[in-house]
Amino acid sequence: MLYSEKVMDHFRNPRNLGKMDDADGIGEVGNAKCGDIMKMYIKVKDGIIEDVKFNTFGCGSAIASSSMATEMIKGKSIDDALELSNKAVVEALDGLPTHKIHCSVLAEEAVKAAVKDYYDKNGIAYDKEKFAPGSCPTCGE
Amino acid sequence: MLYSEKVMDHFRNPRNLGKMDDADGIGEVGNAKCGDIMKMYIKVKDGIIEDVKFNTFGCGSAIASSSMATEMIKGKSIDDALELSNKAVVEALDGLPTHKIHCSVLAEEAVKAAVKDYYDKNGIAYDKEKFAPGSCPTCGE
Amino acid sequence: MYIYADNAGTTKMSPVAIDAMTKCMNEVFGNPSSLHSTGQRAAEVLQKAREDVAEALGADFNEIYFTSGGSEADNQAIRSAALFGAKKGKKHLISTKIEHHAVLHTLKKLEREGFEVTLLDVGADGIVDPADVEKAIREDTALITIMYANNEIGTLQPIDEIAKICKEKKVTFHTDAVQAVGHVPVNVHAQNIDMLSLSGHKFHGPKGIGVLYVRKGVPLFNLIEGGAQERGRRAGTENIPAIVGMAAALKEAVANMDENMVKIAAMRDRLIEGLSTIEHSRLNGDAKKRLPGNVNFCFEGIEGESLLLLLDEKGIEASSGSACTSGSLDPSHVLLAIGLPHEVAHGSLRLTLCEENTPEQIEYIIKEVPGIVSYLRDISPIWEE
Amino acid sequence: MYIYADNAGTTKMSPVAIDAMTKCMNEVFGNPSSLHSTGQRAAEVLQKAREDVAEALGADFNEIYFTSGGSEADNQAIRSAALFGAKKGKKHLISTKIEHHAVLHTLKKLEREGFEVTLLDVGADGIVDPADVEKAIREDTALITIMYANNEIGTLQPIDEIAKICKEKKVTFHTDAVQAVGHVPVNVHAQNIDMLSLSGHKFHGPKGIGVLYVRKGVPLFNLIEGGAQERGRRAGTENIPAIVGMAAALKEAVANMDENMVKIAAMRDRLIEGLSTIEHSRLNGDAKKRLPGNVNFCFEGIEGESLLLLLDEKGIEASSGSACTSGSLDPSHVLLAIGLPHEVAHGSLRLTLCEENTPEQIEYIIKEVPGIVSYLRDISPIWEE
Ligand SMILES: Cc1ncc(COP(=O)(O)O)c(C=O)c1O
Ligand SMILES: Cc1ncc(COP(=O)(O)O)c(C=O)c1O
Ligand code: FES
Ligand code: FES
Repeated sequence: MLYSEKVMDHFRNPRNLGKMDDADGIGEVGNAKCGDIMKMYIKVKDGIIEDVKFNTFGCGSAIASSSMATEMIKGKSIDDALELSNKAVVEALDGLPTHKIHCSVLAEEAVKAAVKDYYDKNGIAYDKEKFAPGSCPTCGE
Repeated sequence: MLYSEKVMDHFRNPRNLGKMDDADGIGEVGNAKCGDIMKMYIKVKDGIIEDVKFNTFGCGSAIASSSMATEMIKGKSIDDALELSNKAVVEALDGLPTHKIHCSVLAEEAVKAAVKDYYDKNGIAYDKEKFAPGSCPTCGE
Repeated sequence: MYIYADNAGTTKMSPVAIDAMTKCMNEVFGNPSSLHSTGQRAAEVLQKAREDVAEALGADFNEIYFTSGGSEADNQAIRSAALFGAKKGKKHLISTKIEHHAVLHTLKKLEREGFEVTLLDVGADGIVDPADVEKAIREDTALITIMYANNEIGTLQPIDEIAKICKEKKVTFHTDAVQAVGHVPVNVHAQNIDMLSLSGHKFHGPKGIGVLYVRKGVPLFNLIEGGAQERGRRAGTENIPAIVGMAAALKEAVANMDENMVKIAAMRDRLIEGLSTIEHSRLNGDAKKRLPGNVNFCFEGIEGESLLLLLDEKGIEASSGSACTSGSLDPSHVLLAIGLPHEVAHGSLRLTLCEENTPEQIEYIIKEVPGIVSYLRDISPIWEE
Repeated sequence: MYIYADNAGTTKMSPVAIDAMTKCMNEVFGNPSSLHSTGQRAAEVLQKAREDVAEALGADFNEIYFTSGGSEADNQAIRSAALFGAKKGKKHLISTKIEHHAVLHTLKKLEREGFEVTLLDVGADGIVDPADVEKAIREDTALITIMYANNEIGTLQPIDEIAKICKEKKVTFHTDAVQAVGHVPVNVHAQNIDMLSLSGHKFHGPKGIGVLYVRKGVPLFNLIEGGAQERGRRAGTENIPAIVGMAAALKEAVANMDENMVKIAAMRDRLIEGLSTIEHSRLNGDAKKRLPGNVNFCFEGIEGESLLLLLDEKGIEASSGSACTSGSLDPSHVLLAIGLPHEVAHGSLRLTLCEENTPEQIEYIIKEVPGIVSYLRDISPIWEE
């Protein structure tokens, strides 16, 4: 198989799928031209990500990566969420084909974008470094 | 099959094979470097080729061509023998593969060489034109 | 239900082809260049297959060169014509934007080697205009290579008209007919085709075997040097079992073509009708001038791969873009060439049918696709009704 | 009695290989580039075969490129190394006079394209001297390509020593191991081989399939452009059944190699002994440093083809020179290279054995050959006792 069982499981049964009307932060990354867009919603309380939802336009691994990423940050502190690397997502998914690594990068970026949006909305200062757009190893964007 | 039934028959059971001790004319053509040598012996009486023998070092079609050529000139007049073309030999053999046509050329030349030798030995004048060495279509020699 | 609808990707070998090939592997193992009986038996079988293939194409047997497949045939044909053109100072090549990569990448490489390449546009219907071909021809045009039928959207190109133009203008004409042979009528002599490529596995024959037809008098350059096989133009011990298997499959395909075309086209048209009811969908490529088995749709707001994976879960095997580029992230160059925006081109679905498919399968596909499309639109952040 | 003794020409497929291949044709017809289950099943099977082949060669699986055979692999390896050499201003290539035409003709073509080629002599034993290789290396040497085992006279070349020299001098080393793989031990990593060609049909596998091994880090240029198969280095839908058949045959050959080598070499040595009793005969190539199955003799005063045809009548299938040049009139370049005069070189007989041959067959050959040789000498005008 192209994808691991884990990937297929998250693709078939995405966790935390959907929109969120009262989100504290919303992040959208990727672009339709590339064929992948992820939109992530977070609900934050006392520095903890209480709830998270996502919508994804993209390939199987893009959907699985966003699903996995939401699982990995749900219930975690914002600081922990910011530590989430694409590598961790790939590992949690039992690997991704080389040309699909960019999907995990997108997932990492979607999380950061949602947090950034939460910070911006709440006037919280943050270290810009931490939000430097990770570049896609595949398309360099 | 590479060769026609006729070729295989003449290869397996060459007609007029052997040497001739009291030949009136002997012709040898080809060269060992090329991989084909034919030696033809004729016995002539009253302008008629009464008997003919050959020895050949060469491939299957060389042996078959010489065998067929001897059959075609045996009992014929010398003039008829000089008319024997490589094409006639090829036809009589039901064809030869393209790259084996040179074997039939050798057979034609062997006949001519034997006749020439007979003329020379008997001081008979002849038209040199008729004995111009036919060139091998394969190696140009 | 299990439905294989990726026959443009590859086909299942027909029992006739498998039998011919297995028999050959067991009984005709000789090297046809060998003089002994086993070798000569192989040579006979090879010659028979060559004659069968020639007959199926309307060619002479000595115009048939066996290759390892469609890609090699394309490479050899194009390189060869370019090289012989260059010898006469002709370094201009004409093709289209919708060719297979075996053609496009070969042209790209020749471009880097100093050739000039004109890639013609096609219309929104996926068909090249013969008038554009004619206009593109220059004094120094060495070759025109235009595919017979497109592998993604199935459109049939106006080969007869293009070939006639080439003949008049004395430009060598090659056609990649990998998707056409065995599916629609092809007659190289009647159609004035100078060179043609085909591949065994596209018409229920074996993989790893193909043909380059080269009209008598058109010079041919070797891509693979070595032994004197294929009249000195393609080295390598002849793959007799595959050649025999391909010849058997081709013979069968041509014998059943009329019947199959009608049957398959009827399924195709029903499938097009059924999928057209999905909103914001569009059929790619001309509805009529297309291969009998080709259906290619775009569904806005979704991405092809996830659609394929979900269809696969339902037992429907299809493709998106061509199989050999499925490793890539770029949307299909063919869909871009017919004018689709990138984001729409990502959402393509190719269903390619053969005579083994059934009307029941078609109805099943029509029933399943809408739900999956709508689920994917639901979870898509860019889709708003 | 029927004896097939032309195993260097081609081999009969083993039942194991035929089964693997037939099973694959029936069950694994998918295109491994396709995303659906049928395609992914094919991708798995392909990967497994790649790993099996890699293991048999002592390589990593991602160093294995499947090609259409030995000729293509040779062409690609040599062209590739030449091209990458030229980019760095290195346009000198080294090889030997006894290579297969797939190598020699590729080199000849490169010569016409501006490369300089040094073809090393071999000794009267048919073996190249590593010291000559070392001496021939220049600053601008891009590639050394020397065959592992010769296809006509079976001589094994000092590959380990040559590869070591290449490694020290940092010159890419390719070996055409078409006749060696499956017959004698080969380990590409341990032996420092940068590139290696092999062909499936020489070890009871299928025809039309081969391998180019390329060590990690050695750049590879495409001979056939198109789809992204074989990590983008060899286009064309993968020939899975043949790949699987080849992998099965190779595995089998390697597993039985020790046993087969002893058994076959014993028959070889008995055959050499028996034929040596014929007057004015000579064994071509070193008596010991040769493939276990190769016997090659010259008989003065006779021509090879007629000998073969008469042997065939007796049920003995052999060859003279290599199969693929049997259409030609020139005597073997290999026999000329070991110093035979033209007229002697014409009288060669190659008997190549495999594990299917039996001692009884060997005795039969030994019994039949002398009579045929003496008949042909009798009818030869150039033979005088
Ligand atoms: C030494 C050698 N190299 C290359 C080849 C070519 O292999 P193939 O015929 O599979 O292309 C052969 C056999 O024909 C060979 O013996
Ligand atoms: C139009 C077209 N040309 C060329 C090819 C290449 O054929 P093959 O994969 O047999 O080399 C294909 C199929 O893959 C094709 O669809
Ligand atoms: S984000 Fe889609 S390819 Fe890089
Ligand atoms: S005479 Fe022998 S090749 Fe011409």
